[in-house]
Amino acid sequence: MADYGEYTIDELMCATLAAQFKDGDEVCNGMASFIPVAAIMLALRTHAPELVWLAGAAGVDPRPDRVPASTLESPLWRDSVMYLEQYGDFWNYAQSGRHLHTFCVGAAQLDQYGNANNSVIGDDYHRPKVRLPGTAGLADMGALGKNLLYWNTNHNPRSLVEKVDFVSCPGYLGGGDERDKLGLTGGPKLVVTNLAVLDFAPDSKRMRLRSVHPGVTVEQVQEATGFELLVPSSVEETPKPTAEQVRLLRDVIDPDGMCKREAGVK
Amino acid sequence: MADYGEYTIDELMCATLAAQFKDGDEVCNGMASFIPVAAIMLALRTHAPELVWLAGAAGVDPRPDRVPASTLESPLWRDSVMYLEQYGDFWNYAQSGRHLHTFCVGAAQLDQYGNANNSVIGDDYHRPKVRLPGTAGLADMGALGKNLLYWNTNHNPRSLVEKVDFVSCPGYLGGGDERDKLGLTGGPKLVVTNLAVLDFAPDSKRMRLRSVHPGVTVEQVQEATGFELLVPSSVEETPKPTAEQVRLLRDVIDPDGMCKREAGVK
Amino acid sequence: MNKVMTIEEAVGLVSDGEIVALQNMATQAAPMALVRELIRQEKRNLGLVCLVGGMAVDWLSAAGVIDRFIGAAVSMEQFGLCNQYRKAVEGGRVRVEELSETALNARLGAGARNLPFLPTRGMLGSDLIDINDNLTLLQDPFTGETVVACRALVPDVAFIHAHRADARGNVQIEPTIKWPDLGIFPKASKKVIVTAEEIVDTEVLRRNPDRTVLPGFAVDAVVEVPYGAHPTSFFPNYTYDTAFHLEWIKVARDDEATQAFLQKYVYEPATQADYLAAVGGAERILELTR
Amino acid sequence: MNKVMTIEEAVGLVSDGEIVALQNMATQAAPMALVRELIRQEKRNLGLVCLVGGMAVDWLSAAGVIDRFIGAAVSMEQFGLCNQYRKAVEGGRVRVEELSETALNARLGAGARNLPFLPTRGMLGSDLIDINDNLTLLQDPFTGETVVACRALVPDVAFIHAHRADARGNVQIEPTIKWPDLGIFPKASKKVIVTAEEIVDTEVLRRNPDRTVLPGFAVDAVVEVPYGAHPTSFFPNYTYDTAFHLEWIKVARDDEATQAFLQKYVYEPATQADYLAAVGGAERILELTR
Repeated sequence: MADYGEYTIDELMCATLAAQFKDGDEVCNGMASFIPVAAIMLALRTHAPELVWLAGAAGVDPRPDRVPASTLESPLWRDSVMYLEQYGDFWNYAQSGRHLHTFCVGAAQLDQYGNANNSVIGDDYHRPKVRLPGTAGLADMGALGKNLLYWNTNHNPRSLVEKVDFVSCPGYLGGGDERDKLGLTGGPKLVVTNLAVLDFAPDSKRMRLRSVHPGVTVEQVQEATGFELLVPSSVEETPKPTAEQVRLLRDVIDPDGMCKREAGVK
Repeated sequence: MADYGEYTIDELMCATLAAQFKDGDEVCNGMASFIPVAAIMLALRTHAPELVWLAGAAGVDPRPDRVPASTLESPLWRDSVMYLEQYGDFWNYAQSGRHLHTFCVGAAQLDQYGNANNSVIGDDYHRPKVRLPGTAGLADMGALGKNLLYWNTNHNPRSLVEKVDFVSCPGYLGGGDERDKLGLTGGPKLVVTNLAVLDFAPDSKRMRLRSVHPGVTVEQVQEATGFELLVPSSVEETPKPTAEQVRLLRDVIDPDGMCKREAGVK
Repeated sequence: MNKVMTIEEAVGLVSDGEIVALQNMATQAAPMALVRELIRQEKRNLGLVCLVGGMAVDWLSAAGVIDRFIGAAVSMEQFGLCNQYRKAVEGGRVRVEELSETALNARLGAGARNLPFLPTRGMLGSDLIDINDNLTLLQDPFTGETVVACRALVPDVAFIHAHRADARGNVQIEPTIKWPDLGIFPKASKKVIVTAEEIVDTEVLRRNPDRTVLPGFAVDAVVEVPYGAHPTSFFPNYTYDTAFHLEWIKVARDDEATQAFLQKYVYEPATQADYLAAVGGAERILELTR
Repeated sequence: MNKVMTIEEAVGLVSDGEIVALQNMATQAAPMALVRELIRQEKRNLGLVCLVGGMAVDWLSAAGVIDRFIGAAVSMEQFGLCNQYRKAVEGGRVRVEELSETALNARLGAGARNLPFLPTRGMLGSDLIDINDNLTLLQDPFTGETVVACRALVPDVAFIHAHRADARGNVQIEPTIKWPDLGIFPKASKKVIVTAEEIVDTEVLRRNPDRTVLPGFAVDAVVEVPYGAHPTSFFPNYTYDTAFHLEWIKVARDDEATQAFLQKYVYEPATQADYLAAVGGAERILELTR
């Protein structure tokens, strides 16, 4: 019999993200988002059966039999109850202020104030050292009052940087009340990485260590981070996924190991 | 055998409006528009087989078997090739500047500069003597560069007035270049009534007699009009509908006589 | 979340003074059972939003439910003008904010997307702009051209009638002509109340997800009301009731006859079955569904 | 009016320097036959509009067809980044106007409705506004709130792939997920060129008018191209070609291998049948349609 007490880092990240979804919330996923998709599927099968899932911003309440090879292709929206059209449906609901309050997002660079960069590495926007994929819906989500949950399977000083090269998506800008002054509500709430869970201090809006994953030290997290983290006097340990969560993820939700591949778990 | 050399006024009006549609034009009809609908159906069966009809702004290229009891209800859009949605489809195409250049419209009041009123009779907009149905799409069509063809089955001094009580839809405003100055293109091109066909003088934009219907005199038209018409030195007679047009209208297109009812033909 | 309610509960979500966006056209697809319930519950000082309003506007005017109308037109098409509405406007009891269709779409589109305004080029040159505080001229910041800025409108509640819904509020329509209001009214409104010809299991909807027009998360109440659009049409299920429209047109000229009519068809029938019996029962229904 | 053309004639409607709005997502529903024809006809200095661009953007960059990209993202999702596009941008050969999705929708929505601009609240606080002359901050005339005005964008031509069309240009899609670009790209563009899996008689479309997404009057050219979206997916007909994507990902790292790839799959196959033979013929097609 399989031992579900053992877990892999993708499983811990899925469980941690899943815990952020409240029953009845509306959530959606973007492309190449295997861990968020598995987290949604896990929440639906555990504490949040009434979670509303807009799969790939296109299929409402689908029932894929497992995490598919793409989080923006057909097997994902099997048995949907509705097909959303992006221009007239999805973005209307996303902008309304009445729906879709929480988003799981990834970024090539995230800085100490939660500003995100998916645009360019380098100083010259028009002659970048690296052209990244682009902001997609991120620049909207960051400005439209959403709660952003960042996830990062590779916590290192190049992905968590002191200052992003380019603000594709506003976090707390220079910190303090800079975001408020622009009239922007919402913003980055949590960062879930392969090493730790982080949030933002209420006043300074600087990134703060909230919990370290089992077996990871505060020093290791700080070392893997490109700026000085706020570290509370006592840092908790991130809860491990339960045996039932591991079983569901491994045997039911992601038997093909898409999340493991995404997290670099061999 | 029926005598199709005789015709009724609704048939003449249908034939006159039909002649305005060029093959390949895109046209639509609103509610309670039996004569325009019959004119479209006539044009499709005669000189304009490729006329694109957006029936009731909702059904594309339908094939109703006859003019139905309502020009905004189901039998009208039988066999449509597409259903247009008003918010996302119809008004996008109507506003684009690339489509739908000609509209047949009616108005409770039309004045000497082609301004139209479907809003209120009386001086006080908020306490009117008569509350009319409302501008509907007319205030759009008058501002969006469309060519407007007004039709009026009851040419009299109360429907053709010197100055409308309220401008629901701009024509040439005070005349001359007033419309141009607002940057508005298009505008009223033709007025087809039960007595005559009228247009607008190129410079002054005053309403001008273009042709009188057979058996109607210039004096009769002037008498039935609430302002002084421009009358060219020679006024032509409106062409009669052909026997084939009358046959089509009477036997095929409008066997229930909806247009006759609309025109008050007993 | 189960959103199925009685019609009394659903209309109980509407408070006096609120703005109701009502799906309907001259003779099409109006959620008339909800309209009757508004009258039965004696709602007052409601605002009503319609693209084109028909008999519902007349009834709500006659019953003193509404004190303002926001929309593009009011008419019962081939049956004529709405005389009780006319009288209420002419008497100053109902105030009209008359908008062109693109302007109404712009106000509601802004409301739906949480934007303070949207522009249109419609209505320029008309007298409709000056008399309306929700419209103002604006220069395009790029070209300097003039457009009409239309202030966001967020109705408190939208009333929709549909072919079927599930208990979670997912709403489907049959592949027929698209009701003009469905594209924007429910998206712009804070709450959405839906009557459906039938409530079905969600599995039924999953067979044709392309026919689902409103997702359950954007719907607040679902009520099963067969023939809930009578006397307006609801294709492909039934057509408009010509005799009933003609009867209304006749009585609406007279206030006393109007109140007697409302008594008979609105106040007295306690249920939808009672109402259908009052309008002619099975025989009339069969005529309309032919 | 018969709008059926050969693919050579249809792409001949595009002139150097124009802006092409291309339906596609990371691995979905791209009119790839039209993309290959753009390359074969050696178009130059085209602008390309995508919500999210995939392999097509890579090919058009590698072949030197485009010199600017307007859109929200470029990626082949699980297959990785578009390296030829990256290289072209990093080398200054392709200039990027990066827009958030609501901003792209606003620019195109304004283009579609002949408005000079539309506003969004998206992107506020990002660095994307200052570097873009097509965006500017604007105060709402009613409340004074700040929005981002997005200048109208009217692409010269939209490329769409669909399940079926008739000769008059009426276009249908099967009841499957809605391609993200279909809602606005063709409405915003001056010309619309459609490839369809099959061209059918208009009578076939009339059986399911609810599936028609583009009216013939808004379409300029129709070309029948079975498997015209290969190697991207086109559900429910076929899925994306994983092996082909992996092959491209590998060669795209090397310019010489890239040109050999384009030679083999783009320049050499004279017809769609030749192309399908080159990518693996009936055997490969059967795999993708399982």
